[in-house]
Amino acid sequence: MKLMNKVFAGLVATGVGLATTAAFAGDIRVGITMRMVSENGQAYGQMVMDEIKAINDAGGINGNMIKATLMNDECKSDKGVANANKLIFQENIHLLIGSTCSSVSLPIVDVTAKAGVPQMIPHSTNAKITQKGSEWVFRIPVSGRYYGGVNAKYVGENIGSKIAYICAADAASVGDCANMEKQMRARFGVDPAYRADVQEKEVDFRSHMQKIKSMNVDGILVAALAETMARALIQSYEAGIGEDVRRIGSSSASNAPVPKIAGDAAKGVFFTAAYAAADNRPIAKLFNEMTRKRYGIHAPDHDFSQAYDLVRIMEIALNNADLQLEQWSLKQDRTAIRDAIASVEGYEGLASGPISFCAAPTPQCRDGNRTAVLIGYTKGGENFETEVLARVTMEPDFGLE
Amino acid sequence: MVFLSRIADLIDALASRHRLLPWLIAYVMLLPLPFIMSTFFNSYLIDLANRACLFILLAVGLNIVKGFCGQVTVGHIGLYAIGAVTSAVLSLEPGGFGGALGFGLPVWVSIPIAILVTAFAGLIVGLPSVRLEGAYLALATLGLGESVRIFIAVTPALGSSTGLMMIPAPSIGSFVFDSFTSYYYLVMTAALVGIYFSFSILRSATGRAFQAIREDTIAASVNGINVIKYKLLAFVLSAIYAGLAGALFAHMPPGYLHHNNFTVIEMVTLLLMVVLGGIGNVWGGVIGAIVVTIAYDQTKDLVVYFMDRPIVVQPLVFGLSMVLLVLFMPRGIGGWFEGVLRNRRFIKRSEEKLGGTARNSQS
Amino acid sequence: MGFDFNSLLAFIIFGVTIGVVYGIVALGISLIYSGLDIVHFAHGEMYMFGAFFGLVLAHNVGVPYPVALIGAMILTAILGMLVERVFYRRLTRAGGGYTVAGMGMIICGFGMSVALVNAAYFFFGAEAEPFRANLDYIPRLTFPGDINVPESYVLTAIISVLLMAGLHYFLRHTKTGLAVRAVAHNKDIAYLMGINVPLMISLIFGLACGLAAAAGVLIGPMQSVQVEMGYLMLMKAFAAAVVGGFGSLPGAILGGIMVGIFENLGAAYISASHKDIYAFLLLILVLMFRPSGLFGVEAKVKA
Amino acid sequence: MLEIKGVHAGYGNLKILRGIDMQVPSGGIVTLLGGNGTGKSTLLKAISGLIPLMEGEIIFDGVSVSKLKPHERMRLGLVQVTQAKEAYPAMTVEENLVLGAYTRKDREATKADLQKVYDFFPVLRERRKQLSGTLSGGEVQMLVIGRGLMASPKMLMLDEPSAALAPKVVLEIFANINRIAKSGVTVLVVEQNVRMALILAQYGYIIRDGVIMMKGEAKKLISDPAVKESFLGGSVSDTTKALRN
Amino acid sequence: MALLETRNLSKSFGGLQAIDKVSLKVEPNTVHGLIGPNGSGKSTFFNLLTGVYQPDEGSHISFNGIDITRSPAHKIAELGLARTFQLLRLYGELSVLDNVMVGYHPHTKYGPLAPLINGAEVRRQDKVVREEMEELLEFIGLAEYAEIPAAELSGGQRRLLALGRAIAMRPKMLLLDEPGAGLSPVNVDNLMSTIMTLKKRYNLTIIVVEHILKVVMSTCDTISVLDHGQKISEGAPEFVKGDPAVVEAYLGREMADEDIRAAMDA
Repeated sequence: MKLMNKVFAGLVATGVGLATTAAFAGDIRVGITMRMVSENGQAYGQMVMDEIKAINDAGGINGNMIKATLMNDECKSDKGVANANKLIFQENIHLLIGSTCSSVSLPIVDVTAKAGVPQMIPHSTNAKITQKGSEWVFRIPVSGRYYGGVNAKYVGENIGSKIAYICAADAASVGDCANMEKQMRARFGVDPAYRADVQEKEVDFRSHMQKIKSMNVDGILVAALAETMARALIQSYEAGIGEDVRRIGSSSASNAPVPKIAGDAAKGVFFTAAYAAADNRPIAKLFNEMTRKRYGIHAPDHDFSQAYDLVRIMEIALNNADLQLEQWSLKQDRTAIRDAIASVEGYEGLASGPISFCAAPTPQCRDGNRTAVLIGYTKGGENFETEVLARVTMEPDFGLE
Repeated sequence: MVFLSRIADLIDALASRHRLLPWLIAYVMLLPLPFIMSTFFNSYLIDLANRACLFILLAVGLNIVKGFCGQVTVGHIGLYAIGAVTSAVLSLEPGGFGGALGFGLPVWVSIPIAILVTAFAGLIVGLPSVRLEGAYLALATLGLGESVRIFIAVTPALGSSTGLMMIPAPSIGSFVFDSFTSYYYLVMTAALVGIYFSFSILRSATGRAFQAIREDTIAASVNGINVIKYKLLAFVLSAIYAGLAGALFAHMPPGYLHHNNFTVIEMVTLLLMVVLGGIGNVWGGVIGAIVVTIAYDQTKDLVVYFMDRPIVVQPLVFGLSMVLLVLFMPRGIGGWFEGVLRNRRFIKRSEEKLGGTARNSQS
Repeated sequence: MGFDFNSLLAFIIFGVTIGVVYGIVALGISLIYSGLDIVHFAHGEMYMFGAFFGLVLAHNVGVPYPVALIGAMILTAILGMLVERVFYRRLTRAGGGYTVAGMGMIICGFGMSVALVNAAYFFFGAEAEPFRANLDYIPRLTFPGDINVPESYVLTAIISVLLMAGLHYFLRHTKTGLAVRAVAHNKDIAYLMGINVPLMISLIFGLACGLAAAAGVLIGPMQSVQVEMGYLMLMKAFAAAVVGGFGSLPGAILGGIMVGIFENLGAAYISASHKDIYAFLLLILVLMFRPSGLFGVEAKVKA
Repeated sequence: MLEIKGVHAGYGNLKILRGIDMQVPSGGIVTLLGGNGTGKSTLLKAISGLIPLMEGEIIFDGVSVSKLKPHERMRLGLVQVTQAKEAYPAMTVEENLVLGAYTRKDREATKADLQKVYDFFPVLRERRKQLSGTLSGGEVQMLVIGRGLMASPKMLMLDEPSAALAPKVVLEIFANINRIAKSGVTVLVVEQNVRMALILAQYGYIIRDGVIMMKGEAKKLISDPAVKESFLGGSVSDTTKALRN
Repeated sequence: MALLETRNLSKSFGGLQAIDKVSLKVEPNTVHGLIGPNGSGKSTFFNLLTGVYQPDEGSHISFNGIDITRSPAHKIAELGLARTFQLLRLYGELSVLDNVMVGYHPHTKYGPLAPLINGAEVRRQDKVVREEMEELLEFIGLAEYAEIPAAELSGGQRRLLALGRAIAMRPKMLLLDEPGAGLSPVNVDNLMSTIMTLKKRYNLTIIVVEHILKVVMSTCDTISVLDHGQKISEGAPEFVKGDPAVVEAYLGREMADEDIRAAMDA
């Protein structure tokens, strides 16, 4: 009893103590908040930290070290906002990286806009993030509004227009579904042959598959997070829907768990993403090799490539920015970094196409990556293989009303 | 111990002047907190204090139904969600940015309506308590709370997976409560008033009726307490607290709500606060809320490497501490606190009686 | 959507096949409740651990699927007994005897659930893992109306029936089973009968956790195995246990099947995105209007 | 057979027994008398081990059993028959009886004992497939006694066998207890029915407020006016006399 | 007019007829004894009177001229029918003072939400009640334990507190369920004198269930005897004492000790 009291008193004391650690001058402080509970989430976080360490080891940015602080937001908006506040007001960061979940990035956009801190989005595709009109937000991944268009175009031209939709209730998939539906209607004038809104972590799709089976559709769009999508794919075969009906994935199909869990059911699935491991460019091959070795994964998905690109763009911007890095210059430095990121143009990294930003706080300027790759699985399982079907660059204001 | 006693004596002395005096002094003492924090530490701590205040409201409210009245409810977070979402939806602009429902009411109107709606929801959550108790009640309320969350999660009008965003902050004239400091005055006042009312209830016939129901339902009914009425009242009162906390959470900048802020994990956190503070003890809930909020904040970047895998240990520690608390400190910090005060009162009374002719009791 | 009997039949069959799994988990919850008066809020985690034990045995050790099933049941049973011995027993003894449910037990159960999930992160990681089992020796059923029931579901149904029959035989026709029932009804008298009550309590807990593990291993090949899989199953199993009558063992299975059918029909004919709510809805309706459950005999509802 | 030395016991902080000394000699019947809430059930629980001792010692058959668990004490032959309402209502009569022999490993002898119990209480044989919840009060009392016998006890402790039974049935039950004692089992009967118990037993103890108030040979106790004086839960005629004195 | 009257009061649990058509009248300002062997239905009878159990069809209970057959327990309590429990059922965690203040609850003049709306009035009234209750505690001799949780009292003190809690309800009628159980003879005498004083002081009508016949015989004006749920005798103590039906219920056939012994040996 007494002991417990002491323990808690100690906890409180340490809390206050930690809170007083003052930020010191001379470092470029970067705060990262992401979902650290999944294995991939941890790997991205690890990679961002590793890449920053590599920059530091190579002498830093103009001689200044980058001090990165990583926090877990568990993909929960209240925790993400608390992280952002803590990083901004306690750690006095110059730049915020986060978050991996759209539902966390959305509120953080308002936080950074108000506090005047540049924010780089590593992996959130929800189109609304950049539509809020914040001067401070920069999206590295491809916005969901582009994906829908690319998917619709390819599907309508190559597969057919009678498509069944299975849409899970997570933020990204809902957007993917809606965008695809909108584009199919706009381009080909068709409505979904069947549409099922299922729960975010649905496990049983058999009744939907049974219905779809009797409809003779041309293709099935499964928009869901990786594990959920994998289950749906397996169950579509179990229900007896033949291979001639194409399975279309949402952008999460790029994540490794899909082929790993779905196994043979992943074969023939195609989807749009921002990076293909089957990319033949030397830089891509090097990157594949690097992630394979460092993080023990079979092939990096687009989350990895986007995180990598993010660090590179950050490096370019920081190098270009005129930073004072004194206690008094925080506000000025943040603005300088923002402007430096906004002036990055035509960055050719791992991503599908060049990434460019501009100064206006509009989606056209801040959705820097507009090139989606159409990727198909040729083999499922742990050692999955992919092929690049096409590469499409969209107009900046595509998908905006 | 002696120190505690001194403070208690001091408070008694103040209260004998005027009963609101200690509260006013507490309020005045809390007023400069944001300035102290932002001057000597950093302004993030104000944000932390704001969240702690919301949790104080929640914990104190939960204590009414759980601590005073002894009804095992696991659906409190659902009420919090109802309060938050109702107020948000009412105050959002119609056809606004998020694609959610909106009525464009002023915040000062939407908050009271949200509290009323939550109170009504509390009545519904409380209904099973008329027939059920213990584990059955826990299951029923858990079901209701989770249903609320899932319902929000799948209904686009209530935000569904994208969440409700750009919820306006409260404002008076041109002054907007959108900074940490201004919001602090809002939530701190709410929390302090909440604590005060919680004490008012506890120290009235209503509070005694609640506790009698907790201790022995049958004896309570035979003592003339309308058990059903008071049980429902406890649920409604705690729902009012939850509704207020929820509404204040919704309008707190950046004004964003997502259904995963209301999961069972949050409910468990709330339980931990109440247990740590001591069930049935008002200050216990307050202490629990503060301690857990700070501990949670300070341990969130604690990572341990296990088999070359970075592991966020906080949830594990948190779960274990909950189990250990129940096992080894079931009355929590507040229980210990209460014991000290009670001894003090007993000693005081005995001293007064010393030499008196109190008839000795039997056996 | 048009209505036809074939698809209705299909939905019912799907409901039954998933429902039996709910039923097995509910069976364990019911067993613990009737035996120890504990509502075990960490039972979903036992199910999850069971699935992972099975996965490790089948993939990493390489034993055949049925062996993995039995192995996982034994390992999880041991884990369950450990948890009961180290934690729950302390709490129950403090209340005098083995029966003090109430708040402490519920909070302890939740805390245990959180702790176990996060302990599982340490060992198994957060990623979903596929559970591949060679089930070629199981027939694949095809019902009229072109309804396929894959091997894994057939196997689940068979094993569930076997487990239930086994449990029934154990409880009704063996001396130890008799002792378990005696302990479930009244610990003090069981003590006076010379029954080693603490041992029996461990046995009850072990049995219940073993059943949960069986459900985990069975559901592995149908879905993937993931650390967070326990919570939702727990909710469904609670619903099943309550619908069937808390503490009633055949009721648990029937309740599971009812929940399975109910939520499948709801998903098919009302709205698929509200699927999880249907189970809760059933749970709440049953609790409000018939707290003793649809098949239950006795429920601990106040007079 | 059973020796209780200075036993203090209770629940939690509440001490109910305050120094009990008692002997039950081998063979024969001893009765423990007391009203509601005097501590006699607590004493029984302490003897059978359901509650721990705070102080004192219990020696059974020459062995100190103070630290043993209830099931271990039972294996030594110290068997308590619970109150009639504590049969297992959801089990059949035969299952109840088999449960009584739970600790025994000798199957053949157990089976023989089952028949013996049925011979002893023929009504139980008639109802062996019935759930015990459907039996009448007297039958349940026979069932729990039979269940106690199934353990092949050296000593049998009975907790209020006359409770809530019609006078005629009580007589029958007591006659059976007498027969059991004659077959060589030591019997301790805890009772509120003073007169009947003192007629049945050879020796009596009277407990009040957690201490033994009075003890002595049953024949002497039954005619002792002090018993009638002090024992206020007696029969009407006893009390009437007490009032007239 | 009788203060309390039951007609054909019945209650069965499953197949067991716990109370079987009991009709009873209790006159004001009397002490009415209720006796009977263990399990004869005395406690069930109290539970029916106070609304803890609902009686079966055809039963009728009226109190002070008001039909309370189906009234909920709290309504009955508000009408002025208070009781104690055999197992006391004190509010263990609450202080002694709070226990009696809960007893006062039916007479609380402010509504349940008043603490939120009109705190001053609540405090003013509570102060009055508290003083009154402290006086009561003083009277039953528990004043110095006022702040102690009820669970920490000794057995005898708890019995007094249970009594105090019932008295705090300002009842017209008090039902005492085995008030003397577990007390030593001296304490029983004390308790009875306390009860009689209370009766005079608060002008009470009392029904007492008691095992200790001495208590019943010496204090009651009328005694009713229950056996197997039926009323088998009623009247003045002297009459009941001599009623053969009562003797039968308690003793079985009038048999000599020797005959019983012979029957046991058979």
